[in-house]
Amino acid sequence: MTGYEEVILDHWRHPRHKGRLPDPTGSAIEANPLCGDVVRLEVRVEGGTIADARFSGEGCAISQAAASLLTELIVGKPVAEVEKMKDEDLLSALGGVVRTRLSCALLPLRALRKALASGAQRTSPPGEV
Amino acid sequence: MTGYEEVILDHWRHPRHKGRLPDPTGSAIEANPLCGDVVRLEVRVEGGTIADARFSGEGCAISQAAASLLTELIVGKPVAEVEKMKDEDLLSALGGVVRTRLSCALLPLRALRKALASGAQRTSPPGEV
Amino acid sequence: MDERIRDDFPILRRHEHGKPLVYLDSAATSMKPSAVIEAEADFYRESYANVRRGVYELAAAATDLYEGARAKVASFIGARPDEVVFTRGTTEALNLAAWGLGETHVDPGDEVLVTEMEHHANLLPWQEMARRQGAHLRAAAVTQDGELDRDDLRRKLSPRTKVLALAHVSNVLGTVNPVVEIAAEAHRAGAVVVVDAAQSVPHMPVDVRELGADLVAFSGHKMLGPTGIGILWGRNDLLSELPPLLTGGEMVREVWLNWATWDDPPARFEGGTPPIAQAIGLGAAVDYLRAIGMDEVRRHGEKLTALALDGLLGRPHVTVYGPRDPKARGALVSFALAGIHPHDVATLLDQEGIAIRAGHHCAQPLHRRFGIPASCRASFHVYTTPDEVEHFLAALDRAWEALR
Amino acid sequence: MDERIRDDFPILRRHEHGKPLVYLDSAATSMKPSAVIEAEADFYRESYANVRRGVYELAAAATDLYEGARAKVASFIGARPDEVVFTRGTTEALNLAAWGLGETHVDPGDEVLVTEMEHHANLLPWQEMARRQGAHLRAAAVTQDGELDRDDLRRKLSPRTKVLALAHVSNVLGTVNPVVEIAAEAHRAGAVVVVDAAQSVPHMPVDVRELGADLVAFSGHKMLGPTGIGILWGRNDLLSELPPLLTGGEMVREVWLNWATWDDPPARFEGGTPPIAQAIGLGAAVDYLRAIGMDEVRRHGEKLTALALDGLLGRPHVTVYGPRDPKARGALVSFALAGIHPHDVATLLDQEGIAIRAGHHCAQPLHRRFGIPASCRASFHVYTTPDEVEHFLAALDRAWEALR
Ligand SMILES: Cc1ncc(COP(=O)(O)O)c(C=O)c1O
Ligand SMILES: Cc1ncc(COP(=O)(O)O)c(C=O)c1O
Repeated sequence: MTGYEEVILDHWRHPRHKGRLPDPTGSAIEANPLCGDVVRLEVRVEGGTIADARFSGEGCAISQAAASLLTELIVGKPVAEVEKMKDEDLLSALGGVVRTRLSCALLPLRALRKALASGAQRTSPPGEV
Repeated sequence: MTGYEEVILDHWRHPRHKGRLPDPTGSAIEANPLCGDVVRLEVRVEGGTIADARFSGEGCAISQAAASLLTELIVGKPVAEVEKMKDEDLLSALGGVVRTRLSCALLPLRALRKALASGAQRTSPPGEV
Repeated sequence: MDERIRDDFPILRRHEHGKPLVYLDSAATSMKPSAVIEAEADFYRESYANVRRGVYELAAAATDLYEGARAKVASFIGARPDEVVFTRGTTEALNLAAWGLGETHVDPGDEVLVTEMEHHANLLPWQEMARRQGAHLRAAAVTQDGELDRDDLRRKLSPRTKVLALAHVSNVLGTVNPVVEIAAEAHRAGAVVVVDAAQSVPHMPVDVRELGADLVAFSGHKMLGPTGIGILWGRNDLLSELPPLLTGGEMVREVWLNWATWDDPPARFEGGTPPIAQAIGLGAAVDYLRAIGMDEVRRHGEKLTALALDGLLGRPHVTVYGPRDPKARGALVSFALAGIHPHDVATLLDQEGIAIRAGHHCAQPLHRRFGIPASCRASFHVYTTPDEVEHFLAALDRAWEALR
Repeated sequence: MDERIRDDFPILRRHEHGKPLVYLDSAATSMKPSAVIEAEADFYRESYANVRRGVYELAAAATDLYEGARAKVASFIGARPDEVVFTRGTTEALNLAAWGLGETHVDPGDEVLVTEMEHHANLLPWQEMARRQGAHLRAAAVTQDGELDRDDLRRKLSPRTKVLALAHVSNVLGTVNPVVEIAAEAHRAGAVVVVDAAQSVPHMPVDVRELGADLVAFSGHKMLGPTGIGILWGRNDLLSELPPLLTGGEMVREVWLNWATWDDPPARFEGGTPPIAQAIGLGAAVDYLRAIGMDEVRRHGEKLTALALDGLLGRPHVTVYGPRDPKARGALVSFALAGIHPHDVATLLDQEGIAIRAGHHCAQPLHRRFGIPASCRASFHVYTTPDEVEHFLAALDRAWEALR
């Protein structure tokens, strides 16, 4: 029995970058009230590059694995490049997701986009907010 | 083209007992607000017999013919006998009525039953009411 | 219109009293082509499931079909899918509109304006709403020719008028009301415009944006679709302001024991399991009508109406209600034979296999306006032929001979 | 249950992801036998017309079929036809009940009592009604075992309680509530009793008079019938007191521009063109269920539920919600796998062609009561086989292996 590609199972069993960032420059929470999935995504942007990222929250294997994979994909990348990331990019990195679960898989990406936007608006150092 | 048996057409074209009774012992109006049929039936009962009857009102050929035929059927008959008259008796005297129009055909009979009941309750001479 | 269309409608092979059925009551409800009947049946046979929430593939397939039907209906009327609410029919759609506008747009002392030619479905919900809100219901008059009295309407339209509700096409007079102009006037007065399009969308091209209305209601069963389905179209910003009429599952976000938050339109207005198969059947009906082309549907309706009008107006014992110009009419004609009750006419025609409607057609105030308790109505759709209209006129002569 | 029953349901020949479909979501909606699909299709093919008012034979034939369906449903639940109102579904039926009772039975300061286990369809209409009337909504608690807390219910039932609304069978817990006893208690307190029978009427013999309720709602689509049709049963004397929810054609006697008089029940509550074909399809579904026998339907449901319960309770990583005795349950089981989100379970099972539901099943407050965002649910009907349940249990083990 598959359906969950190895990459999803791997990230679900061994999440990367799970936890909180002490000093995020951007952060956002996205939730799906209908199934209870919640993902918080935090990033620290330094010199136009994503220096670090963390996710937390709870929910299904797909949303959690997608969050984990996403952090792995973005850390060390220029913000400009990450901002260009499309839904399909994440989905194919996950090895494909059944269509009934697309919203779970894309929840972390929605959170990331919000986090980057929140970071962009921040003009003062985070400690002072 | 038929559909309206000869007896219906005959009574529709040449209504019997149409008009008002000057001295009814019983009277009732029945109406079907949905098609606008209205029938007033008046009877004069003397010594347990229907001495005279009249109908008035307006509406379709079937209700008017049925009213006309009904007055013909009952005048001179003992009230006890008339009270036993069934829906089917009137319908078959009319030569049959299509089922979509039964309520038109039976409107006068409903008025007659009410008129007889109203007459029965009347204990004083009509003029005094 | 291609005569072979008739083969698509299985019921037209029916006989009544030994005669082939001539169905002239399409304004009450239209017949269904096999494509519609089979679309519904095939859905139950192959792809049935409840829509929305299901995680499994079959539910996704059913949801795609359901939402696909919404998209078809939307494009049919020039709208966006999120502006198309599935209801049981025009009646529910207008009740939803009246409820929602009452709760949000109408205060004590305000006015709601309808017309004398409305179907009960576009009158009673406004009566009830006006009563609930303490508002006044007014009605624009109808002229002796069966047209809307535009002056009277203008007189009754004021800044107090919060809603104007009117038929696009009268189901008795056939009158096509100039909704575009009237809606502009009403908007200038600050009123929301609600259009009962039950008799227009099935018979002519209707683009809701060109119409200029705010809310538009119509029924599936009059446009070759199944019973049990109808549409309320609304501008999304207006829909977003309205509360739901029916609450329950699938129209909410968060539910606590004592409060809940509504979902966005159109889901907000589709509480409970919707008429899923019926929506899909309606989608097939829309496909069928589009394949013919709504311009062609309209042309055909006009041709039949012209033929019927001509025949009826040429008979001195016949009174015709409504405009005399077929171009100013929907695909129906109401009439009466002098001194003969409409029900008798309908019964006599039925003996010849011809189905017309007799009664007040759910428009009692309009009939009262013309001083009659009832009228006869012959109405058409794509499967009606000129021969049938001729046959009807000849039978009408025999009815006249029989009863006059 | 005779295995040949499966041949009556064309959709059961469907494959999903290359595997035969195992449909275990009958509590959301049931599949349809050919007899139902064809009854609707044949109506459109042979006898279609609008009902009531038509003077011609075809309309009379259609009306006979429509009213015949009402009589079938009435006799199925031990009721009189004039007590059976056709609605779009349970949701509309409960909204109608809440609207009507609010207008006539509930004043400011009064109370309306529901339970924590209600489907949103039997919660939100009462929230809205309580808000409109200035009344208080209270909810009787559910025990950890998933049963109604009878003591809490008794505590919350008082002379201020004007309405008690509760499910006959919970769509999540499966719990069969002892409605007969509870209704008697509520009646002693002077409350009207409304029962959401969406999950009972399709699965067990229900006689509305024995139930002792005043109003009972259920849906056609969960009992092998079409979408777009449901029932509100009510004692005729109570129905006669209630105002309509939807106004329009066919539910009135006299209509003037400024007032109207309502027709008697059930017509009063069926404004507009009703779901005619769907009523006829529901009549065919009732015939089908009666031919099997509701005792047999119940027996079969109990057997499958026992099998599923047994299998689930025997797996230590599985939590089952609701009573452990299959006799105290409807034909469904909700559960969760430790540490695994219900949606993941459903998706993995879907890959094997097994359709179960995952989510809050339109019962958010109940899930909150158990501290979970969602649950899995397997549910059955006459076409479900013991083999399918075994297959489901085996697939569940594979899902557990894959994700734990
Ligand atoms: C207990 C219960 N009540 C009400 C409903 C709502 O029924 P419908 O969606 O058919 O209106 C359902 C089904 O979803 C249910 O299970
Ligand atoms: C103009 C008009 N409005 C409203 C309706 C009501 O439509 P429905 O019965 O489908 O709700 C009709 C049809 O009966 C109609 O002709």
